Amino acid sequence: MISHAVDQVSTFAKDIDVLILLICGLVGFWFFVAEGVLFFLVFKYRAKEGGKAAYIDGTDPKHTRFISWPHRLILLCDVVIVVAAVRVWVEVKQTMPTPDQTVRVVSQQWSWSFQHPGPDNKLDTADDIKTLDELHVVAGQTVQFELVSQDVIHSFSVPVFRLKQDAIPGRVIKGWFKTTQTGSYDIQCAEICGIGHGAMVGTIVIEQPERYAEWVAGHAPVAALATPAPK
Amino acid sequence: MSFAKPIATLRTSAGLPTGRLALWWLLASEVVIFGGLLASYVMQRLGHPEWAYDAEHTNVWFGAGNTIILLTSSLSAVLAHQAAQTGDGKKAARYLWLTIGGAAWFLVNKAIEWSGEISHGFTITKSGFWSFYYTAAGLHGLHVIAGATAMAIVALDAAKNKELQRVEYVGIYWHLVDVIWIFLFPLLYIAK
Amino acid sequence: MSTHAAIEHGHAADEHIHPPSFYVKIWGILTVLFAISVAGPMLGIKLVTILTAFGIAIVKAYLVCAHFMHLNIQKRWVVYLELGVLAMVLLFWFGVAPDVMQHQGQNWENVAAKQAVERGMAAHGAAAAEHGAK
Amino acid sequence: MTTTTAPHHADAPTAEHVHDAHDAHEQSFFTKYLWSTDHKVIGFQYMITGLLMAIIGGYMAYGFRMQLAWPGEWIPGVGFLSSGRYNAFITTHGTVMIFWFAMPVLIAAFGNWLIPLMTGCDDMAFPRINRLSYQVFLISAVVLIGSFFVDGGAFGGAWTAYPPLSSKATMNLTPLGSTLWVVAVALEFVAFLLGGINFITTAMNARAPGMSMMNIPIVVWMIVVASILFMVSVGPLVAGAAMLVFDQQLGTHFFDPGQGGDPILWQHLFWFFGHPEVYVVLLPAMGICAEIITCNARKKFFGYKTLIYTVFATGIISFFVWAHHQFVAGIDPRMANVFTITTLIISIPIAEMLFLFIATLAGGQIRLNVPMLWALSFVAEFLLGGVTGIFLGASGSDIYFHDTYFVIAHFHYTFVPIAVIACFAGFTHWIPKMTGRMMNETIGKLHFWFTIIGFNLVFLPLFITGAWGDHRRIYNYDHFPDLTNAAMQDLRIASTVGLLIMIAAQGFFVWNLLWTWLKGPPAGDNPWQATTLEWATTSPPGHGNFHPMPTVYRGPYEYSVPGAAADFTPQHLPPA
Repeated sequence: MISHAVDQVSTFAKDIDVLILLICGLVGFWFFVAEGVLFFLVFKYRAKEGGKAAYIDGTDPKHTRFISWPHRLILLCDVVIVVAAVRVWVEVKQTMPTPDQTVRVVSQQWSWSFQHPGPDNKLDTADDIKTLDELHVVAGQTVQFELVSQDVIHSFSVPVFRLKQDAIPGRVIKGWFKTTQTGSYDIQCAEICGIGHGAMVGTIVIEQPERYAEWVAGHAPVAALATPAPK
Repeated sequence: MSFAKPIATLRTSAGLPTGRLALWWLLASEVVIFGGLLASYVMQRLGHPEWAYDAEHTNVWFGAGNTIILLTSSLSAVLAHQAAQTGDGKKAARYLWLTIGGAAWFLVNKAIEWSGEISHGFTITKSGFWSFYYTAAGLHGLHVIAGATAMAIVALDAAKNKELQRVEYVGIYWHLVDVIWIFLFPLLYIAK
Repeated sequence: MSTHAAIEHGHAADEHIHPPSFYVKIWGILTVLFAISVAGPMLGIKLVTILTAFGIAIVKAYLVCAHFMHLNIQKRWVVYLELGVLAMVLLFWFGVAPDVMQHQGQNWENVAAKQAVERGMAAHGAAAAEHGAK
Repeated sequence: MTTTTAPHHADAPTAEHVHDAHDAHEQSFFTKYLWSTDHKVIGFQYMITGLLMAIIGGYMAYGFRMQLAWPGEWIPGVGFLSSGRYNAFITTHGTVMIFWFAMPVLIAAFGNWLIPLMTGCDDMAFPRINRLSYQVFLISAVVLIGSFFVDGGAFGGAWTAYPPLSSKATMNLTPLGSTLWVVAVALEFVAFLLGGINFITTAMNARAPGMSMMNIPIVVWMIVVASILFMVSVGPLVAGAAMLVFDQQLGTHFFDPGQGGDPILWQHLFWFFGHPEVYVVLLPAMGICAEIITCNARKKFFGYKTLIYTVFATGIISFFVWAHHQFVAGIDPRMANVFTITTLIISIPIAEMLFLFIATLAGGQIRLNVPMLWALSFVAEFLLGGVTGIFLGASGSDIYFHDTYFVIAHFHYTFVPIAVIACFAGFTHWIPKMTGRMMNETIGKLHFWFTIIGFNLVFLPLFITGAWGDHRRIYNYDHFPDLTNAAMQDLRIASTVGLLIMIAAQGFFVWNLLWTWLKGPPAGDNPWQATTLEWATTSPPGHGNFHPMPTVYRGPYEYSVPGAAADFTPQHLPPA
């Protein structure tokens, strides 16, 4: 349903889509049952000439079972949804697989800057590649990101990954994703951050290892110059 | 224009006078306002051990003096209530004015204390502790002023033996102001 | 109506009148407690300070609420109302403390707060050392 | 005080006798309509102010929906919408619709009209505090509107006002607007705290003789529980508002991470209030619909006591779910699991309530008049709003849906039924009582159908754009390559067209009001043949409401009692 319009590019995108479908099925069922019963009752019991309504106070088990049984079933559905949702949540937000690469994502009004580990694959070394509004990662690799903000709250959202995490000034928040295919996609800011919020967009470029290596080789020594140094 | 009380005010379906009923709800809303502020303060304070150094600069003797003033003014407020119960409006009014005197003394102390602290550079922006210190004590101070004003209005009526039930209500409100200070005192002054 | 009978009954219970000496006695206890809570910190033991300061604050608040506000002879549900409201404050505290009181958690770290603590401790530590040397 | 007692007072209790004769004063226009302490007048004041504010909120919606459908174009009546103005529009739209439209209309206006009338007393317990509450409310509205005309313009940090964006003028660029916004909201809180205490006290203490707890009409219960929820949840945010204003104007650092503050603290303060707030407006709306559905189905409410207990349960659980608004907002991920569970638990009492509404219809004689259409559509539309909430309450799927248009569609499917549909339901049901004139059924049905069609056309497409990744609060999607495609733009345009239909449909409402004013037929005391106490007095009720004061003998929904002559048995009718 969602994958129709938005690609699934991370390993957990599928899990989130499945969860959404599961919820869709469960709540959709109850929605249509409830609407169906509502419209049926309105039609069946519309006022008729000389008719008299029943006198039911809703305490007789003969009547209340029509409510209590759906109720127990809803509770069951809730349990299923909680279990499914928590499983996905734990996978996306609470586990931290060993990363192939660590990047730093810095948000500020109103742009993204990224710190790539560079040829030595370590952050905070001299060969780090800093870029503005463009994040390069290797397809199929597990990437850990450290999310920070320079000023106000932003949100690192990559719809194709089904990933979203707010960046809080003063905090370092870690997360991960593992890409499944190449391409270039939007990174959007999903938390209002001032007048430029509507234009705060970045691009994530997912490349084959060779292309990525080329990009690293092309940018490593001189890339520092291209960085606007947002201090 | 004289104001005729509607029947609604005089009914007591819940079993206690309408004024006192409303007062308990008012107190409930005050409890969450101060509760929210103090909960925020306590969790920040526990997370920031360095605030203890700021707290050292508070003057325990001012805090202690104000505590005893409020405790005593609570006594005179409850004595005013007692006098009102026995129907002695004049005595109730006298006790209320005594309580208002306590409130005024409290505020004067506060003013001296604060101006001293501010002149030493401990302003509201100095650190997180001082921000909470001035905000919490300031909010409490506003309640002192509000309570004293209400007591003055009630005392004027009570002296004429009118609306004596209100003596109790302002008293209860005043005790709340006292209780809040009972917690503010250790939170802001003693815990270091 | 039975409710009306209950009202009359409730009224009678509220209108209990204590002599002034009763209130003065409560005030006396409050003053003694207050003195202890001020004296507690002078021992310089942190645990004693916390216990005397906050333990006594709770006792004092109880005395004021019960005897000055007359919550002890008020309708029961009034007490439950105020306690329930207080419980909501506690709920707020426990819901928020994991994020605000803690400076570190699963996959996140409040670097700014940690720095503020360090800065503050260092600055005051230096000041305290100076103070001690004098 | 004069004691001109009319003869029909004879059987009223003597203690209450002396006091219900203040209609003897001659009143000027000022004391009668503007400085009145009469609950009905104050109810009208709240209703009119709320509807005027809704026009402002609707104008904002018109402005930003037009911008989204045709980005960068000149908008008739608005002009060009820059990103700063766009942010101010969405912020004000959200704030106004919740605090200055939903709350004053559903709680204050209906609370003022209905509580004294339905509980059988002559006014609120504290009429002057009631008047003060409205005056504070009016000032708060003026302050909010005023923020559009100060230097820098109105606040544009969304209705959640997350700091540091809201606390630092260098970041939000609205140095005065943001403070005025906080002050306005805080004043509004004060107004509703005053009003809420009044509602609670009146309903608890001023009930007619014989009206036990379980004889109180559902809507009164709902407004009282809503007022309690509001009172308990708003406290921390009142303190938070003071802290935010100090951060803005005095330079404190409560929410400034650089100096030991914490922006997350505000989020918690806000949502600790913000989530119960949903139920604060939901409950009165459900109460209004419960009254209308029982009356027009000619049936007793199915499981009155169950409903009341369910309301209590909802109220309590609503305090335990707030952080589901913050799943991806930087809270500890472990906490999210707790809040997912509590959030899904709250679906149980809400589902129970809706089931009870539906069950009430079974076996009835349903009259599909205008109020009933609105009330039924409330249930039908709210169901969709309710079930889509599950996607957002479940932490796993919220990662994707958070802050997308899916959220917008979801909460508008709750808030529009609450604030618009239930408001019109209550309005059309009780306006005959409040004015003494019937509204026009045909115009009313036209108004109903066009509003409902417009409403669904606005928000159904937004579920889809949200699922396809549209983020909220973005003034122009042209900047986002993934979101710039013709299909999504068509959906955005459809949504805007829906809004235009919905706005145009309100012309029917204005027409109906004029029609009612000019040639509405007299309503009579009880046009709907309802059982609750407000229908026992004249339409409109005179000063003092009841002559004599009523006594209650039975529950509020004794419709179609077997053996009774009529199909309704009013509460105040002495047993044969």
